[in-house]
Amino acid sequence: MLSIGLTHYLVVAAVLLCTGLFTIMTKRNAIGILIGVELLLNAANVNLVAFDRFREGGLFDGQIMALFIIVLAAAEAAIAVGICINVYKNLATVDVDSARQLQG
Amino acid sequence: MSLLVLLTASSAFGAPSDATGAAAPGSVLEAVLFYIVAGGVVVSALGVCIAQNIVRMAVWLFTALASVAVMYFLLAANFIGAIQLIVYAGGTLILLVFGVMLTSKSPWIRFEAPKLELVAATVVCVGLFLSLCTLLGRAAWESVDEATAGTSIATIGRALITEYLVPFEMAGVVLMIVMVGAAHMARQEK
Amino acid sequence: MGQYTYEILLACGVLSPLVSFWLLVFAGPKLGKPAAGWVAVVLGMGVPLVLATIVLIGWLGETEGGRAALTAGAYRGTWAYIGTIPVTVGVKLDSLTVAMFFMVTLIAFLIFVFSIGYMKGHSDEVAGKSKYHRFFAYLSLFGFSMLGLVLSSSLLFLFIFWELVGLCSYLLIGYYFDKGFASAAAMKAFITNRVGDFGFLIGLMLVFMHLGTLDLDEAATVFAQQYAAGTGIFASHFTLFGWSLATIMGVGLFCGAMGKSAQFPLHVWLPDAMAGPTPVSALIHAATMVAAGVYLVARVYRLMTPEALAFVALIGCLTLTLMALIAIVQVDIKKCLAYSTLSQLGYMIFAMGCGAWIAALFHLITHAFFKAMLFLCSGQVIEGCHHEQDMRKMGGLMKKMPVTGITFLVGVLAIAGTGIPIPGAEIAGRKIGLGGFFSKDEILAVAYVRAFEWDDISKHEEHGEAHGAGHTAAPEPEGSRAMLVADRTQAEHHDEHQPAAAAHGAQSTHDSHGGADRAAIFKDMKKLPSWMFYLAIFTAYVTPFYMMRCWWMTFMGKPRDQHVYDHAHETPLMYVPLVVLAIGTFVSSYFLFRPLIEDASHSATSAAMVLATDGELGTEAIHAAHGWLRWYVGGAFLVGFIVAIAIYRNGLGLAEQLKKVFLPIHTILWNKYYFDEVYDVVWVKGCVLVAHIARFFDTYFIDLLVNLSAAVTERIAAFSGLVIDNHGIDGIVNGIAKTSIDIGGVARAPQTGRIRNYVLFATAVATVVVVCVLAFGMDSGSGAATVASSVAP
Amino acid sequence: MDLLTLIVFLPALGGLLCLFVPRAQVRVVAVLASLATLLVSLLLFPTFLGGAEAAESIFGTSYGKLQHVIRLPWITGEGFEIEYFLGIDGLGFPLIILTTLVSFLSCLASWNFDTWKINKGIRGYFFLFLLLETGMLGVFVSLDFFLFYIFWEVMLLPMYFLIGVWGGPRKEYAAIKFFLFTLAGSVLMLVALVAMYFYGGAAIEAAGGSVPSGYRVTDSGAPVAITHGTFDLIELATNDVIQKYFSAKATLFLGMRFAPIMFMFLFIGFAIKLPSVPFHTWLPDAHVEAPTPISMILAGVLLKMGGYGFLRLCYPIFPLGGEYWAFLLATVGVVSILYGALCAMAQTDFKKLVAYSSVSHMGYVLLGIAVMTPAGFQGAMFQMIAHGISSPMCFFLVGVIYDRAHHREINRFGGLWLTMPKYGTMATIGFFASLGLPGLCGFIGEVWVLLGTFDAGSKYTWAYPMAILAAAGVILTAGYILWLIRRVYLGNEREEYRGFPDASGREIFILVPMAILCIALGVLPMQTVFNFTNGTLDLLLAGVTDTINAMI
Repeated sequence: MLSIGLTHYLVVAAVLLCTGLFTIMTKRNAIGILIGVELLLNAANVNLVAFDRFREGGLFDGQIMALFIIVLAAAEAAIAVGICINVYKNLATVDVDSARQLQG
Repeated sequence: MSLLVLLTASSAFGAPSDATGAAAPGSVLEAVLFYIVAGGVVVSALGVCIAQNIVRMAVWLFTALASVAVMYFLLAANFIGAIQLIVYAGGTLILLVFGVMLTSKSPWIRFEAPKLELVAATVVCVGLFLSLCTLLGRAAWESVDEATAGTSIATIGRALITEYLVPFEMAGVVLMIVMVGAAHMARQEK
Repeated sequence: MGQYTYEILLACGVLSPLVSFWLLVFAGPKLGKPAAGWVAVVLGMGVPLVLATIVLIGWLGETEGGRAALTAGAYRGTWAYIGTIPVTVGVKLDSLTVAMFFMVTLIAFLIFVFSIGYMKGHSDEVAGKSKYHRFFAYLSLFGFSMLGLVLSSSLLFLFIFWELVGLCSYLLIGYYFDKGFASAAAMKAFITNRVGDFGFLIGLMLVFMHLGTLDLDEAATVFAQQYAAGTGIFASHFTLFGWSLATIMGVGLFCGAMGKSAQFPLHVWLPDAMAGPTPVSALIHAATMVAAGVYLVARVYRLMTPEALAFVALIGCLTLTLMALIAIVQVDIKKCLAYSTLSQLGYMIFAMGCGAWIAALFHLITHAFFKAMLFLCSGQVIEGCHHEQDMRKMGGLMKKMPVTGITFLVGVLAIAGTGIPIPGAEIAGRKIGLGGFFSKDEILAVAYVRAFEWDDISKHEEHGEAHGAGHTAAPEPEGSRAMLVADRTQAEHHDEHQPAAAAHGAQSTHDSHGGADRAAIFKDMKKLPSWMFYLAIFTAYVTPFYMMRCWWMTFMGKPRDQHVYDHAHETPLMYVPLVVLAIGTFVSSYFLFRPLIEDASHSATSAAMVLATDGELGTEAIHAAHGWLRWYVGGAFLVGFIVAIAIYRNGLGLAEQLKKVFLPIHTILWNKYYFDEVYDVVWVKGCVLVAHIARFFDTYFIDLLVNLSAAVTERIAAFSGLVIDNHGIDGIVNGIAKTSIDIGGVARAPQTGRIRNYVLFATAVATVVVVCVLAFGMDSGSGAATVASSVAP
Repeated sequence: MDLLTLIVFLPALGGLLCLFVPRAQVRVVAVLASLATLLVSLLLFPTFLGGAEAAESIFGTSYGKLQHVIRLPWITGEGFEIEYFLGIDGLGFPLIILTTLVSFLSCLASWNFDTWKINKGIRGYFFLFLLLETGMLGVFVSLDFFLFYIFWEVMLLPMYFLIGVWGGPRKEYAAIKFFLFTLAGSVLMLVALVAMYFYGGAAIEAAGGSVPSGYRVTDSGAPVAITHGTFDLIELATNDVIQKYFSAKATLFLGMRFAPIMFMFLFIGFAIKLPSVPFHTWLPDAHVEAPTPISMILAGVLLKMGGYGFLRLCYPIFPLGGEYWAFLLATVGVVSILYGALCAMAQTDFKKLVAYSSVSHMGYVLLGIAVMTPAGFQGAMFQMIAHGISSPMCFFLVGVIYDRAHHREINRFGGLWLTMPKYGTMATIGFFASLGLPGLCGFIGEVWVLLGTFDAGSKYTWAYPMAILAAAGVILTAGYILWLIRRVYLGNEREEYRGFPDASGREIFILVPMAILCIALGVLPMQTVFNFTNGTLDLLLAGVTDTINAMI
């Protein structure tokens, strides 16, 4: 137990993944869903960095990937918040259940 | 919380021996730090998904992000950790909070999902988690025990402008597009 | 004549109606009322008739050997492959084809002409839209299909055209589809035929599987070889109802004929089919299409085992009797003729079953002429009487429509088998008489021999076989008892036509090879039950009765309905075909067809199993039987006519009294033995019931399972989840209440249009996959190792 | 540019274009895109029209000899390689032409989108429509299992939205049902995909790590060496080592023999798509709710993927499974035929009736394949093409009348042949083709399958009763189709339908090609279908039979 290995980190990542998914599945608030997505992305990042750490050769691909993911997550958040604001403008709520115009 | 900050500080800046600044692999200190940080991650992640109103969720998300940043330090990825703090905790989260503020009539408003869905989601997520854990438990990782030395920021920086130049530039372009796009979307309709 | 000249001429004859069909389909509405009809007459049947005449004349000019060579060398092309077995498209060129082709084109041509007159007086407009061109388009299509059927050399093509004539019949019966009964009758006809085709298809499958070919001639050769060697289909020990597989094959093929020729118990559609226009009844439901069943049996005769033929005879015998009895009580002129058609078809089928191949086909052709004529007469009558079909309202029409009356009488005489059996009264070496007199006599003679003298003959046959020499060269010691078998026929032919062409020789060896084997099969033919013969001869007395009754009620006596009587008239365009057909009835009784059919019987049946009375193929036993039977059969028409006239001489009074006396019998006959009712309850209602059960099962069981599995999954989740949930007992109660409320729409729950639910589904599936992989896939850890190594090398 | 790639992605490009053109031009762009795809796909014809010594055998010279092959590494990694591997042979080719044709016609059938009840999102509709076409074409040309799977899924989603957004009143239920059913099949297929990869790898491992390819040769003529598991469908089917390993007794999966259980996994996946009883209940719902053009696509092309999957994956790769499950499969086929026909008979909804008739007709496909005889395979293939033409025609016919009457209750119709004579004539051709009238396309497939089934009697004694039961289906089919025609088209004209206009020029333009093909296929089966398919089918069957004989 005291020797911390790759598996430990991966379990933490799994927790992040599952909570992220749970958040997406249960929140009706658009921003809440966005928060869930952030958790998911973090789970992926933890995985990448952990694998990067626990492999031979001193490479750093995992970190670079994580870096890009963080950047893209920021971009995604910006767009998503923009969408939320637009939805709010049109529907006066961020409840995703009320956004069903495309359902016909 | 303060303990957490303290520990973060000690591991990040009170670097013991190697250039990367992580606790020595395999040491008891590492184990203790890991469990504390991991506990932080888990608690705050659960907090995110249990919290019912959006502001609390944002706060829990902040702690989660911060804990993950600490975890990066533990993993000898200082640069990523720093970026995590700066971009995520500092940027993305602020963005989200702005989003909350701009879109809520009242920040305490609650939309609850149907009970059935809650239950199903719980079952699925717990199931997924358990099966993932089983999978991880069975995996016979090679060379798991020896963690490698960390990477210096300089190496990463050099790699970004050589080997990963194209993705790097692409990321820049994407960010620009996003900036324009977000501004366009959020603009006031005439 | 060049190679394939006949084939090309005949094929053009088949395709010409098809051209006419397409022309009428596309340009029909523009051509307008009379023009469209004339297109069909000229292009649809005129051209084929001319071609058929040319072929007939050419064919009659060929020598025996030349014909055989032409038959053997007839065109065959590959149309498609079933598996690796080719399906050939080709022309079955022999005397029967030529005769049938000519007969069909001639009668069809006359009926097409008649139709123009008939349609002139009929409203062809429904809701302001003309259907005139459609009628002639369908007739053309029928011409194409029927001629194609006659020409087909392959069983599959026979089947294809078989279905197509069925389609035409469907379309034409349903021509007045705006009337409910017509479309119902059309549907009934098609579906009943499909039931027969189901059997046909099974026969076809057996032929395909065991004989390995669908070509008629090849199949016959293979069949004979397999019989001789005991291989193939004869090697199978499979039996059903005591029938061997080979018998089932024959019976299956015959089922097709049962449907199309409306044999008991599939006869129910034909009387209803009279809902179609009268020319259609004449052409399709009397002269040509319904006779196609007999034609089919003639064509697959070589694939029939004795047991199968016994079945054929049984069906034919039942049909001819039962239908004749129904005809007695009919009052609708067309229905009466329809039942008489059924009865006559029964005779043909019965003849086929007995072995009177020639007589059956001869009867087919003479019957085609006079029955077409009778129907056209009835059409004339109906048309003249202002669409009145009830004979009880007619009477005395002879004065108003003499041509029709006389031609109708000719038909009645022909169908009744009128003739003079006295020795010496002969024209051109043959007795004086009309169609039925010759053909029905022969059928009965053969039936008599099969029923009473068969044991002696077959015993003798075995005896002859035991001598080992066969029958090839040695003349039969007892000529009077000699049976006709293939070898002998061939020998006779060689004697009579010594300078046969080389091709004929080749054909002969071929045939005699098959023929010898056939003869062996023939030996297995059993005695016919004597009641079959009695029924057949009894019906021979009934036929003249109901025909004369029909004629008398319509044309003689006093008019019973003045309105009808006043309206009655006839038109030349309609009675010209009648006269031609009446002449045809005379001619067909004496010339052309009989010799052609006899000629065809050599190769078409390998001459075995064919028992005939007249001509060179006749044997002494049958001749003898024929000699004395002639007095009974030939006299039948007198008895029938006299009884009919006696009853109906003074109107319907006596008939009504008789009806009261025989009320139970009359009721049964009037209701056609309740076949329609029983079929309706058992098959139609039964089928619809089963269909509804299936639908119910589908909607409420299979679908329920699907929805239930979704619901159960959710419910389990709900239950276990709520216990964990800190809402506790309250949550359970609420949850259950909520679920109960949603119970109806529970299946809708998964589909919400909400992204979170989709994530839920996707995750659930992913989880299941992971669990599966964990539980089953990587038990030893080797898989996991592979995964790991691929991730972290 | 490679021809197949062009064919596959042209619709998707058109779809993207649809997103950017003005609203009024969207349908023009979409129709042009699908027309262009059709025309380009016709360029495949010269492959076998000239140059080959025997025109019939161009697709049959060897199972592996594929035309227009394009093969590029796509995702490669240590120990595995996923290729962008496209090619056509006698299985794919007719289906590609069918797909492009039916897509074009149904695109044209969507022309009146603006008059639909739900006419929002025209761009999305046509984009998804064309994306769907790309997915379908991709399935028929991809020879790499992974690629195949991806296209399979690509096709699934647009269909879901097309039904779920533009469908009828119960569209959500129908769409999710369709989605869940297909997804369940996909999951099983995914399991098979992974298992086949690993077990193939294990086979090669056991044989020493490198085996010669079953069909690929280098420029010098020596076979290419295979060193690891593969997703290459042709390789899996032709490589002796892999084949032996797959069918060996000792190869187990979940404690069962590998070949049968894998066959079953794939079979269920494809049987759902086919669909065969008892996996068919999504079909009537999906059809009833889907808009007319989507029904056409669904019936014309999507159902064929099941049959194609059997012939491309199940049988060549797991012949033993075919032998093992033959009885079960044939039973399912026969039950589908009869049960589908009976259910059709009891329907009062026009579209549902046609949908159930599809279940019945596709039962012949399953039966023909299950008995593994030459005639059976040929008949099944023909039946797929024939049904691909006749059933979209029937659905369009239903659509035409639905556009006018706005209901589909069979019992409320009557006398339409009088009201709309042109339409009535077309309907007669379409429904009689579906009935299996000789001279029209439905007949050939049925007869070939029946004869093939009967022919299998020498192998399996149960084939006789199966064939007879299936032949009895012919009567039921005649029953429900004629009853339908009688209730809808015959009878006297009804007042409420009197003013209905006859079929418009556009509708005739859609119906006529299908009617012509119905007749052409029925009259010239050899020239229209068999010449292209038989070579491949025969070789495929020969391979299957060889493996089975070798194993028993």
